[in-house]
Amino acid sequence: MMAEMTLLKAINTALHEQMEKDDSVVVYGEDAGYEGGVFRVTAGLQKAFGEKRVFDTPISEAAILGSAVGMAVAGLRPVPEIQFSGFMFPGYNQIAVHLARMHNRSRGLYKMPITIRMPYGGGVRALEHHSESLETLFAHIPGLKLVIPSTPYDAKGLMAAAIQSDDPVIYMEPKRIYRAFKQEVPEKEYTIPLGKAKVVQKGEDITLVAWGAMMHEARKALKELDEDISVELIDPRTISPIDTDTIMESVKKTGKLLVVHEAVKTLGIGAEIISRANEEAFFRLEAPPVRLTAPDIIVPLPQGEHHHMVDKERIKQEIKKLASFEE
Amino acid sequence: MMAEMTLLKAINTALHEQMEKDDSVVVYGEDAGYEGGVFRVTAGLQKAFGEKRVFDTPISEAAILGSAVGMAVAGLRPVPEIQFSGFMFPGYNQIAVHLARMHNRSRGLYKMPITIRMPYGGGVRALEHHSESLETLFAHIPGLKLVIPSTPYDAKGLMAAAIQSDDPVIYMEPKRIYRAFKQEVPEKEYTIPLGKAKVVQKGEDITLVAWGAMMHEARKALKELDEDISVELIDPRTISPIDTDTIMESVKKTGKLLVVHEAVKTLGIGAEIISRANEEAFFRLEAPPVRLTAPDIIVPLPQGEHHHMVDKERIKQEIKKLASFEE
Amino acid sequence: MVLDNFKDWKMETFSILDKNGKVTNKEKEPKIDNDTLVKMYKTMVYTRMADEQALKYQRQGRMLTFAPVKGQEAAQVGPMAASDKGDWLVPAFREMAAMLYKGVPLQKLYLYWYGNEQGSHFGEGSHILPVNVPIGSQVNHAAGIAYASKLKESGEAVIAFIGDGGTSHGEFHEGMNFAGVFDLPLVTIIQNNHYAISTPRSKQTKAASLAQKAHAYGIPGALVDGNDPLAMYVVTKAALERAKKGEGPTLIEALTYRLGPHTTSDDPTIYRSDEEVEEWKKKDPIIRMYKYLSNRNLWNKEKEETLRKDYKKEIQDTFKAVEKLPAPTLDEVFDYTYTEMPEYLQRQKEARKAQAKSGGDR
Amino acid sequence: MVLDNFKDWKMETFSILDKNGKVTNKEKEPKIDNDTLVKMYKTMVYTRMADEQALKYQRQGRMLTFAPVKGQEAAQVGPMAASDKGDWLVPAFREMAAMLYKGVPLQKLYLYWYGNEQGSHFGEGSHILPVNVPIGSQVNHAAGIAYASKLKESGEAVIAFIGDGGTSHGEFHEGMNFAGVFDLPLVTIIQNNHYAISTPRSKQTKAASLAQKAHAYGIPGALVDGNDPLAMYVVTKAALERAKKGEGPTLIEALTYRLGPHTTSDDPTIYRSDEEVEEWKKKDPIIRMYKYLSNRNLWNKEKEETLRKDYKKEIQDTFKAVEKLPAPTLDEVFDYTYTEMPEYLQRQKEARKAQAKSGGDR
Ligand SMILES: Cc1ncc(C[n+]2csc(CCOP(=O)(O)OP(=O)(O)O)c2C)c(N)n1
Ligand SMILES: Cc1ncc(C[n+]2csc(CCOP(=O)(O)OP(=O)(O)O)c2C)c(N)n1
Ligand SMILES: [Mg+2]
Ligand SMILES: [Mg+2]
Repeated sequence: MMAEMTLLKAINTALHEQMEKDDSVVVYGEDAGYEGGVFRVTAGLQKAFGEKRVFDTPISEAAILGSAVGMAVAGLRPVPEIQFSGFMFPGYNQIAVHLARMHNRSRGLYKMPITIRMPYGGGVRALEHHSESLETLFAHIPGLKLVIPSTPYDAKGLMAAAIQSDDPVIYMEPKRIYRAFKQEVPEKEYTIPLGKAKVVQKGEDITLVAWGAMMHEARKALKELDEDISVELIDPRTISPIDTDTIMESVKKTGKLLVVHEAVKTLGIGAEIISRANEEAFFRLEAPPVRLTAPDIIVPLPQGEHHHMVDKERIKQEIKKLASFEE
Repeated sequence: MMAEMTLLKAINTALHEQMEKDDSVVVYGEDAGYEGGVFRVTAGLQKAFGEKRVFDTPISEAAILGSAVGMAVAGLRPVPEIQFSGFMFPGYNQIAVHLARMHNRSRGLYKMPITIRMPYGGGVRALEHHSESLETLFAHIPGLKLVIPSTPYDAKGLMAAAIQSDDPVIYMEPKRIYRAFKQEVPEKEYTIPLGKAKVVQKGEDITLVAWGAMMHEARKALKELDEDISVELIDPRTISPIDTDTIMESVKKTGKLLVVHEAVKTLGIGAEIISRANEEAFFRLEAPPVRLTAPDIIVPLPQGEHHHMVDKERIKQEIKKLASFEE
Repeated sequence: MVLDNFKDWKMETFSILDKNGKVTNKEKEPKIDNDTLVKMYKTMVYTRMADEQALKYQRQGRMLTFAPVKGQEAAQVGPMAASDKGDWLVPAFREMAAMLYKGVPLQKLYLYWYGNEQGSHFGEGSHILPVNVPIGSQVNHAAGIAYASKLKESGEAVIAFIGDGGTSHGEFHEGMNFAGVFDLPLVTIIQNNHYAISTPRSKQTKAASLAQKAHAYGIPGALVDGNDPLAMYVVTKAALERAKKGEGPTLIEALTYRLGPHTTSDDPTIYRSDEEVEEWKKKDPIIRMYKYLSNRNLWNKEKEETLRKDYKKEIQDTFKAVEKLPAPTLDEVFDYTYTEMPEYLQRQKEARKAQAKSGGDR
Repeated sequence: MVLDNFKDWKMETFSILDKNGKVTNKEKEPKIDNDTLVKMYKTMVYTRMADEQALKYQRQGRMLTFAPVKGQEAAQVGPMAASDKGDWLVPAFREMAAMLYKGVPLQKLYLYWYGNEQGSHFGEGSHILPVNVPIGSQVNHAAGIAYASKLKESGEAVIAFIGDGGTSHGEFHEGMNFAGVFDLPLVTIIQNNHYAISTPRSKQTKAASLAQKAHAYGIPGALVDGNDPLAMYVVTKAALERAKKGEGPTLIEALTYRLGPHTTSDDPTIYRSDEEVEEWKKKDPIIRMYKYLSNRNLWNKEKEETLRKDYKKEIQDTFKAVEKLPAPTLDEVFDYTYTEMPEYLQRQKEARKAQAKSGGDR
């Protein structure tokens, strides 16, 4: 049985299913309980599972994430919400020094089956600190996993896998496409393995890697592309550990790599993908790999945000440039 | 007039000079006042400049860095200390959301002439959280500058420039070489411009980029290298914004790039340098650029730390491999 | 048992005016000159009108998300009236009344919420920080300014605002404690408007009052009727005096209520009842101040009508002017990243200029 | 003036034994069975000896940096004796006595400070978290465990330790507030040993006591003589009872003193006087407990001599065993990064194995 749903609904459904299935799953955060979150991602959960398993917290990101460490130690599977990724900073101490490390430092005694949810990304004309793309700050930390879905189908299966994972997972939600489109999604539970990329579209000339809302832009770009350029489109889905094999296989075939992301350029995920391409496919590269990203500036307020954004026009342009690249 | 001094003494001297020169410079942090810091980097300052300009704070990294924002707004030049870089996390919110942004978000009204000092790096058989190399977490944030000295001479001149800079500067101190060696340093004040790399040694075959304690290891490696390999050794000194021009000029000449750092591999500074080499010198590269770094694991406790470290043996090995590289 | 001694702290609420603007606490009634009293009232009205008008524009799709202040005007205007020109204002994000009283032009405030950073440039010497979204972090900025003031012996105090929800944050704790240790000239005003988005005050902390959190820092705390502009004035004045005498910070809890939504994206009917809102409407600070001024013959219906007519036009003109201002240019969003643009960023800017126009570009 | 009401909170220090082990507070003297009393004492002695011995080894270059506990044994053993087996211990980094009492083998503790992560694996069901270096962060872990306990109705309470310096941290604030809101079964013990490295308690906060910080969370706070094991027992017991009845957390300030250096890297003569240290030596908790037990005929000189002889050997044997243990292998430092090793990390491990031996490798 399939049901049509948005990405937001898919996450909500996954939370329902996992809470249903496993009593140790708890969901909480600022406004995540009674109201069901400012985006309503956790809507209906408190009603279904009670105030003890689904609850509102004080405004305290360190407590939200630090208590998750304690809950995990004591056998729960916490799924805390950070209201916007830009507000994770006060809880970053707990992420970097504890969540990521407890399993290693206790030599396996304490697992950290924690899934931290956070909406991220720009393009929604939001207030300050509501549009950041902070993948790097998680992908750089050993011991964490980082997941970003770009479709309802993936969102549901990745959330199930994240919650079931015994490792801490940061689950970043591209809020810009929360309700942008619907997709048929299986009604029954399924998981998508963490660490496996998806080849969204086969192609021969260029390897295009994108995720989250940028995957959506990339698809639009490809749809509109008049030129006869065959693009292989890859969605890593898990950003850390990233599925280098799938990407490199493609790069070896196409010889051209374009990475698109919302985050700023310097030390964005693109830098890592390109460095790995250098390490694993250097002599198959036919053109300098390209990063199409936000510039290294602070996310502007909405009136200037377009200067910071990547969109389908810019993607089309880079594809064309790369396709016609000659030394 | 020159004086022989360690890197630690050079920083201490620079702080003295800058406080002497400019009344608006204040120095503070946990144990940074009366005791002069756990490493004694700020020793003698409270005596010289009084308890108001040099003081101990409660254990509150957010207050230490957040108050710096306020002090800067009100016309001071704060030089706060974070006791070890591993303890910057609770203050990272202030760094990322305020220090880096206030100038931009106030459209130039409020400058942030703040220099955050923090000892960093491993190899000193220290406790947990006392050995991290967190360059990426600063270099990824637009609006910050990041400086790492590797010699007493540079340490003094860079500190002067950092304190005089109207932008926020993270000044990471390689504690492993605080007292490792001495160097002749001019007694009078001088500055080394931020954003300018130094070619430590000219060479033709390989470009080796390293900083902090790794520069010291690299020098040792080159000294011991028997083979006839001509290595151009570059110390960026400023990690953000990094002086790509100097590095790329060298890479274009040598065709081979080796980046050495203490931080973990994934999304370490090496990833960015290699990506820029791809963007600016792709067809001059004769071998895949190499990252010699810590593996993507959590810094082990001292008994296992050597598994995480890069040292001269490993550097020599990579130089030889790269020198003899053939497709 | 040994722990029985530690009953929860009971605090009384300080007030001067009742909800009909009658003085119930004659002895404490402050001697404020008439011009200031009228300025306080006018700012409250101006804020209320500008706020409501912005909500209308937002509903028309002409304004972006913003955080309405309706109902909290007295909690902001009282303290600002008690402060001196040189004192600093460190807002959270709902302090339109305080910012207007302190001299920020409405155009700046509209411009900020309209999505343009120029709205945060208040000019040299304004002694006001921009709107601060990351909860609690402004308290540490305020402590830092207060430190500078103490060091330079400038005689300037700092007034910082924070919400009830904000008091749960570690940044609040560290900033207040820091200010306490150094006896800094800081007055922190908690606007307890009873909600943090959908989360009621009761779920924010088990403490009976937020004012009692002052005890953690060894400083005075006061619980005040936040819809009473005179009470807010009096308590802030006392706190500022302490501050300037070098006696250290004070924590003031202003009991008030947000009559509107949290932001324009919020639907408060999900989490609170109409009855509750109606109860608080009866305690509207503007009504209270109007009656107090009328009783003292400082204000009347005619003045009110003229004022509102003038303000209406002024506010509409301001917004229309904001709509006509150019959006930030590509140069603008790059050029303030650093005080001097580094080479590589210059190149990124040029590259961006050379790129295809995106959908967002105009 | 309106703020004059808010005088600082005065708390009395709770104690039972004076510094000569005499009961001064008969009415509160707990009824602890003899075995437990002796176990408390023995653990204090064992800790003292293991701690002093470790310092010797460190000075000989055989031990790495560690944080001596000398002088604080009662503040830790009292609470642990008051707790049940199922209760959780969440230490900071100076809780050797608490950890030993709770059953961690000395070998583990030595191994940890010797620089091997195996020293933090206490075994399933031990209900103890590893040493926690990042100040304050453990309070949030403790709150989380307490939340799980409440949710599962397991009846387990949590005892968390923190230092005087730690109370300034935002993490402390958030954790205590969180625990308060949900009435969690948490007892937080502040070991006020009067210093945070070189920084004296007086510079940490302006609050007259740290116990009064409880007010910020609407929970009870108690100020206790931390060198009095019976007083610590009694107050913790009361707090644990509250916790288990669902009445929420308690904050206990134990007044004690670190007789040794902050860590072996620290030179305390820089920041404190010999006289001060000598004064505190007179209040040594071990002397006090010894006298109390002797007065009750539970202990004597002969027992003491045998005990110390046995312990000496045991401790030396333990350390020698630790010295002989293999250092963590390359596999070990990689294999626990995740519960299952990702492909790329496996490859990094192989690559590392293939690399030249470095100076540090053996
Ligand atoms: C650190 C941080 N976490 C979360 C948020 C999201 N957020 C914005 S406003 C708000 C509630 C604030 O409540 P309160 O402090 O009572 O102020 P009020 O909105 O009532 O004025 C939250 C949680 C934020 N801005 N910053
Ligand atoms: C977040 C953080 N900041 C700084 C440090 C460095 N540091 C280690 S111990 C210490 C002092 C702790 O004092 P206190 O809390 O009183 O505990 P005590 O050492 O007296 O047991 C400091 C500042 C740290 N470990 N964590
Ligand atoms: Mg509120
Ligand atoms: Mg202490």
